[in-house]
Formats: sequence, structure tokens, C-alpha cells
Amino acid sequence: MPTIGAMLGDVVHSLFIRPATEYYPFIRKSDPERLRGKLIWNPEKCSGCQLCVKDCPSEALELVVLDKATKRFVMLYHADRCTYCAQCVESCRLKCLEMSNAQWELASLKKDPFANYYGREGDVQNVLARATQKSTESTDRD
Amino acid sequence: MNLPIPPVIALLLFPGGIFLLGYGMIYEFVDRKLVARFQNRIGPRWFQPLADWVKLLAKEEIIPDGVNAGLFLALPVVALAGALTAALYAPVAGWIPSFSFRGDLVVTLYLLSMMTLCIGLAGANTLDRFSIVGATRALTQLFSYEAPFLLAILGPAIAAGSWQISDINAYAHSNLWMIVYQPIGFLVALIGLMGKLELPPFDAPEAETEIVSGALTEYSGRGLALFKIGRNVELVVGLTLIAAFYLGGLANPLEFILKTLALLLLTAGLQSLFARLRIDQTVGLWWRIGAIVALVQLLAILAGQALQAVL
Amino acid sequence: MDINESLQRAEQILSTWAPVALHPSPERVDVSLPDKWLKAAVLALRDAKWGYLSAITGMDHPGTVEPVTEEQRWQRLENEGENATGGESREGTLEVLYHFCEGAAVLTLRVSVRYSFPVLPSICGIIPAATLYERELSEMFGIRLVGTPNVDKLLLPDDWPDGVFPLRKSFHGLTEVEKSGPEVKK
Amino acid sequence: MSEETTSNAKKFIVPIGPQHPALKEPGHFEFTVDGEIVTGAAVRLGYVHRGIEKGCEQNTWVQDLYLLERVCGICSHSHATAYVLGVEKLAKVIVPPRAQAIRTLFLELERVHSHLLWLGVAAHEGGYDTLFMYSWRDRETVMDILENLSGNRVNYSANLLGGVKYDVDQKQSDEIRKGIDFLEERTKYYLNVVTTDETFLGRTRHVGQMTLEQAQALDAIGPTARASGLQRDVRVDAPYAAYTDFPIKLVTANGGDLEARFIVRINELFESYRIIRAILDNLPEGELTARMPRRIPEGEAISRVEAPRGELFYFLKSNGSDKPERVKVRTPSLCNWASVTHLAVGHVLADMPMMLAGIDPCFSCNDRSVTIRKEGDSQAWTWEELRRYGIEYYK
Repeated sequence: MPTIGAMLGDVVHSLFIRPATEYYPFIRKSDPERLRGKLIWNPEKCSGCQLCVKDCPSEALELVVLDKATKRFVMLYHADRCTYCAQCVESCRLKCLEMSNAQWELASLKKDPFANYYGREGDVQNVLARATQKSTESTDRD
Repeated sequence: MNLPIPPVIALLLFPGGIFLLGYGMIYEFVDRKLVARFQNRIGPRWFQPLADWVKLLAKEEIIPDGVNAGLFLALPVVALAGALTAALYAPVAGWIPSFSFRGDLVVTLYLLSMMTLCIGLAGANTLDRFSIVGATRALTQLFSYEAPFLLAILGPAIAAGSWQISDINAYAHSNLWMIVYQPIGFLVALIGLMGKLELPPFDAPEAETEIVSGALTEYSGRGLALFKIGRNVELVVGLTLIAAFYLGGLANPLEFILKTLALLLLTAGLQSLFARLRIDQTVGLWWRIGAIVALVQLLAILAGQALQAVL
Repeated sequence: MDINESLQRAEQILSTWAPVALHPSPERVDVSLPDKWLKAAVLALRDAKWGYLSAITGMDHPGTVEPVTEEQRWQRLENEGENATGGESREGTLEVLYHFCEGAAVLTLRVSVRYSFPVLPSICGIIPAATLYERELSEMFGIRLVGTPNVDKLLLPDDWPDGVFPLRKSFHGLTEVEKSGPEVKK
Repeated sequence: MSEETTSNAKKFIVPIGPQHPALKEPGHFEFTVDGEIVTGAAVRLGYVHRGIEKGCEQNTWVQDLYLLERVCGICSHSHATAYVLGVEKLAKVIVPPRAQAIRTLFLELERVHSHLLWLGVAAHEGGYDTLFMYSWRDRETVMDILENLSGNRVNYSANLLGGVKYDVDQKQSDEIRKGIDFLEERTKYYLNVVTTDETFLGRTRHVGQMTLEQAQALDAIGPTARASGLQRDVRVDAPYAAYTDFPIKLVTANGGDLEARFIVRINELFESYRIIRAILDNLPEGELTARMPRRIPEGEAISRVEAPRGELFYFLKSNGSDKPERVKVRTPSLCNWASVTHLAVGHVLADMPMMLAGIDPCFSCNDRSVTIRKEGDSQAWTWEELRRYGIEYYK
């Protein structure tokens, strides 16, 4: 049966109920349990097989091997490159990677906060020092 | 209310000028908020129309190639001036009209049409294809709703036996609300006003999904701001006229606010209920239904009056 | 609709032009055709109302690209004796696959053209919807389709250099071509 | 594409796109008009061409899964499923039934979200913003379901080569059921609205009408074809994933106009709800993944999936290495353009956005290959050029 204004019921009803709009930055919904957020690396179990690095579709992972025998690795995780596909979590046979449901609002004016270093304190310092050394060398050459 | 207001103040401050600009913005806000609520959204905050307007005024005005620059700049001013002038003859805010003479109703209706004519000219002035299509549609729509709208406004005028807005207002105030015995006229007038203001579902002349922004596509900055504010003023004037004629006249500011807001609620509801009409559907609707219905109503009024005279 | 019935019907329709049909998997039949019979085969399929054109896939099979000198050729002849292929650099081919689907059955017409003469007849006259696929094919692989109604750029930018075909295996980015391309043309 | 008319009058062309409020994605259409009547139509794509087909040849099979998932944001799971089904066919890996059922569950949830999205967009094109707002509000329900299931609203990345990543437990199953019940109620309401509202019917009835013969001749697919009565649905014709265990009833309509397309898509929603419930009721027990080799054996595979917009066609060729030799993606939108450009002639301009929306076009889907823009004298500006221009201008 053709009518005019078929949505009248909904339209009038809406005047008396709360708007469906979410006041996003002011009121936040809780993060879903399975939300794929920032990657967490657990160095204890890692064998340094590099499978996660190889499978990453967006080159977000770098695993620096300092000493394979004593299991000294540093994982560099670029949160800005990550597509949060969780392939690395599945690729890891030793289950040392997982995705937390935190930190999903990726807005920043700088790239620095997105580089996450995982590993022992000393090793990370070591890797960082090497990186800065390398960069100063290259600028010297320029 | 019948306090005399010096002409300069009436023109610049109240009830014309600044007051109308601000009041138009408030009504734009109320309209947008209502439509949003009808659609279960939050809608804008109270200062949004003002913020939009200030932003537009601050922006660069681009005059596109191939237009008559003088005309391009003058049209928004003329459109706004037309709407503001029309307000001087209407009982805005429940005040007696600032200016009044016999037959000012006709002048007011013409002034209200200035806006659409200016928009049509503005569209035709540019080389942009969207503008030209929009202008064609705006003018086509003008021809379709204008006659029924005029007929619908004539109803109360004939009933009151005067062509002067203040007379009709006074007549409406002292008699039964005309919406009761001229309901068709009321509906045609209200929907005609929506057509005039190009509100949905009569927004084919500026259908964003087809022709971007219609005739005003090439306008930016001040020109666009003036057109927008002009439309707000026209909304207020149009609502004032309909409230004065059909809802028992406007005798004081409170009555004015309540009655026009009630009308605004109604238009907002109508805006959110329908899909956009194609231009051919709009024309068909007005000429096939609107005009005939308004004409029948007019004849009924005349017949009624003749009958009254006989009795 | 039965898959086998569909496939048999397809084979039957095409038997005039291609007596040999391969079955890479149960629901598929592959038919290789010379390019001159492509249109006739497509027309026969259309006339028999067999399925619909689902896609046109292009594939690049580059030849041996390194130029072979006279000396190398003698060398190879010495090493390989009578079985030597002559050491000619094999010319690359472009293979075009016309996929037709009917129910679960997929029929693939395979047509190959050489790099030196990448020309195929257009099937738009028979299947109007093929125009977009053909435009994509000619842009990406550089196959000239004779009789296709529109050869304007569909996907690539308007100023894409002529003679550069991104889905060929030899394409690794535009930078070098960009530098030398326009000069060569002039 | 437009047939030349005999009159020598200068053609009046109304361009729609690449940047246009009607299209939320970039595509370019040129409608030749005579007054309001359209006399010709042409299409130009490629504005979001990203070189995915070429890119696939340079990545490993595993990485390609995520690249292909990003061909389209709306039917991402359909793309991923078509790809994994093809690769599994090549590798001759049998995927556990539970994984197949969960894939199918995602496919149907995706269809629900896509059809509701389309309902809103199509209503918006017709200027029916209220329907647009309400249908998108309700679409949030299914988006939330997908987010709770997979952790993401789009690009769920639920698929793995050889299985799925996410299981469905009892609690989630209850949540899905609750959401589906609500949506079913709302869908009934929308079906009523689009079939009875006079103003909306004025915009959809007898608009863009495509007869069965035309649909056949133009090789239309998906809901566009089914609205013309063409019985063409990969889920029915060639069941994949778990559609063999949960068969789909074919939904068709006979009108061939926009109204019929609304009806087909909305009725498909009911069918999707039914399948989702059936899958939740009879979810097979078992593993979620099967072992997958890293190097895929040499061969060719064709895999077809019924995406929300129609048949999605993948052609995969492996050369035995860990990278594919060729990945061909033919998206459903590409098939249905012909129906727009052929049927546009004779309609009024105001119907064009509705007709474009009628096939539910997805521009990202159409555009896949390489775009590297040349600097210099061109209308397409590179980002650098634009920046430089901006700096110059404001000096």
C-alpha cells in the first residue's frame, strides 16, 4: 500500500529518545577484548627464527640479533607501518607475539613515538647507540 | 505591539537589519537541530550557523573566469536586500510592520521572489555546468510553486478584504484562526515556502548528489555568506507571514516566537520525511495538485463570501 | 545445472576450432586457440548461450631477454651438439585468457600473441561488456585490440608514457623510462 | 561510448567526479545531456589505482593475503576468501570444516554490513537522508559484531592461508544472535519503507530498468543481475567454503529497476540472517587451521566468490616459488559498469546518481594497478608539486 512519509514513526520517535551519535573524544566506548592494537613481544621464548619479520606484509618488524646463542634479540616494532593484521602472531610457532587491545588512536605529529623497542634494557641501548652512530656517520659523509 | 520605531532603527537594528540576521541564524540552527533530532543525530551546537557565517566572511572570494564580475558581486547583495526589505512589511517579532501601505502584500511577495531570481541569475552568470543546470532548475521550480503559493496567500487576503499585511494580521487576530477553515491554503503556503527556500524534498536545484551545490557552486566567501544569510532572513519572513495569516495573527513577540517555531517544527518534520523530488516531479506536483487545490480553496472562499453577502 | 554437462556442451561448441580440451580441475576446461579463431569461438559460445564472460586475464611470458652473440651461439652448439636450439633468444609471448562461467563450470579460452605483433581481434562486437576488460588488457599488457570501441585510458593516468605496460614482467617502475621515454619518441 | 547524434549542436557534458559529492570514492563519468535528458555516458576509472596486481607478484603468498584484503574496504573478507580458497586449491590443502564455517559466517556478516551501507548510500543519492541516517545507525550493530569477533571494523583479517584466526565462542554467538534479531526487525521496516513510500518510489520505480535479456547481453552479475530475474549467484551455482553445508536460497526479483534492486538486496539480508543463525546453531567442532606449505606448487587456480556486489573472480598462477607468478582480480563492480553506461541513455540527469548507486559501485575495487605520476605538464599533480605550488602561492 503506497503511503506518504513511511518513516513517520521513526522520525517522531526520535524526538523522544537519545541521539545515536557518539560523543567520541569525550566519551569512549570500552575497547573490545579482541581489538587488534599495539603488538607485544615476549623475548623469553623467541628463538630468532625471523618468521614474523618475513611474513609481515608491511615491514613493520625488525629483529636485531645480537647473539643468537644466548638469545639476545632486540625487536623494533614500527606501530605506524603496522596494518594490525596479526599474521605475525599466527606465524610465531613459539607464541611470543600477541596483540594488545590498547593504543589504537594513532595520531601524532612526529614519527618517533611509533618506534617501539622491545628487549633487554642494555641490548636496546646498545642497538640505539649503534643506530645513532650510523646516522651521524652518514650525515658526516653528506 | 504598537510602539513606534524610528525608521533608521527599524532599517538597521530592529525589527530589520541586525536583529533579523541574528534571528535568521537562530532559526537556521533550530531547523538543523530539529532535522538532526528527527534523524536521531545530535546536530550542530548553538553557535554553528554563526561560526559558518564568520568563516565564510573571512574567506577569499573567488571570482571565476568568464563571469560578469559586477553582476557576480551584486547578486548576493540584491538577494539579501530583497529579503530584508520584505521583512519591513511583515509583522516580524509581533511588532506592527515598520512600513505599511495598501497593497504591500503584493510587494512583499515579489521581494521574496527576488532571492530565487538572484540565485537563478547567479547560476546563469557563470560558465560552470552545475551552476547552469542548477539555475535552470531553480527558475523552473520558481514558476511551479509561485502561482500556488500566491493563491494560498491570497486566501486570507480575500477573507480579510484587504491587501495590506497589517490589516490581514489584525483581521486574523480578531477572528477564528484561518487554518481551521482554510487548511488547504495553509498546507500549500507552508509547502510553497519550503519550495521557495529549496528545502528538502524540493532541493533539486541544489541537489548535492547531482549538481554539487547548484547555482551557487561557484560562489565562495562573502557572496555565499550573503546568499545564506539572505535565505535565513527569508525563512523568518516567510514563517512570519504564514503565522500571521493562518495562525491567528501576531500580536506580541511571545506569540511570534511560539507560532513561528511551531511552523518550523512542522517544516523540519516534512524535510526529513521525504526523498528528494526530481524537478519534473516537483513541477508536476505543483501544477497538477498544488495549483488546482489552491484554486479550489480560493473559489470556495469566494463562494462563501458571496453566500455571506446574500444572507 | 550439471557441471559435466556444461563442460561437455562447451567442448562440443568449440570442437570446430579447438579439438583438444584440457581439464586442469574438475570444474574447468581449458581450450587453446589461434588468435584468428577467437572471434568465431566467442560468437559460437554466445549463439549457443553458453555462460557469460567473467573476466579477461592477461599473462606475460617473457622470452630469454639477453642478446646472444655469434660466439656464444657457436659455444652452445659445441656444448650441446645436435640438440642445440640454435641459441636464438626466444621471443616473449603474451597470453590472454578469456574466462567464461556457466554455473560452476569455467571455460577458459587461451590465446597467445608474440611480443613483436601483440594484436588481437576485439570481442566487443559480440560481448559489449568486454570493453572495460579489453581496455584494461591493452593498458596493462600493451595488446592492441582491433575494433574495440574505445581506446581512451581507463585506469592509468592520462599522461602515462606510451609503450609502458605495467603488468609486463619487465616493468619495475617508471623512473628510467620517464627520463628516456619522451626523447625516444621525439 | 556515446552514439553520435545527427544534430551538430555543441554537446553539453555534465561531468560527475572524480571529486563530486555524489561519489564518496573517485570515479569519473561524463554524461552528455540534452536539457535534463542524458544522451550518452562514459566512464573513466583509475583514480585509486594502487598497483595491487603488480604488487602481488613481488610479495610472498602470505603477505599477498593482506594486500588483497585491502583491494576493497567493504568486501575485504570476500577478497581474502577468494584468494585463500584459490591458494588452498593450488596447494591441495583441505581446510577444517569449522574454519570454513567461520569464513562463511564472516562472509554473511560482511554482506549484511555491505547491503545496509548500500541502502544508506542509495537513499542519500535519492535525497532521502533520513533513511540514510537510520540504516547507517543500525549498521553499527553489525559493525560492532564484526569488531568483537575479529578486533576490527573493516579489514577483519579473519582468514589465514589454511584456516581462520578467530574462533566463535558461546558468548559471542549469543551476541551475534541478539544483534541479528534486532537487525531483522529493522530490515523488515526498511523493506516496508522502500516498497511503500510514495516519494521514494517516485525515484526508484521504473528507473534504470534492465530487462532479463539486457542483463544477459551485458553480462551483469550479482544483485544487479538478480534484480532483473537472472539466476546467477556463485553461492548457489558453485558453492564454496561452507555453502555446501549451509545452502543459500536464490533471491531474485523481476522488475529490473532500482526498486527491484532494493528488494533483492533487502531480501538477501533476510537470507543472510538465516544462514548466520544456521551456522551458529551447527558450528562444526574441530581445528581452525591446517598446515600450509610456504612454497605453493606450480599450477593455476580459479576461485570465485559471491561478494556483496556480485561475483568476485580470482585467477592465480604459481611458479612453484613462495611468490605468485600472476594474480588476476576481477571485481564485481567492473562487470556492472556496462549496465550503467548502456542504460543511462534516455534517463534524466537527476536519476544518474541513483543509477550509479544502483549497482553499488566500488571504485577501490575497480582500480588496482600502478600509478606513478609523471611530473611536468599535466593535470594530475603529484603531492610534491601541489606542495610547491602551495608554498609559492602563499609567499
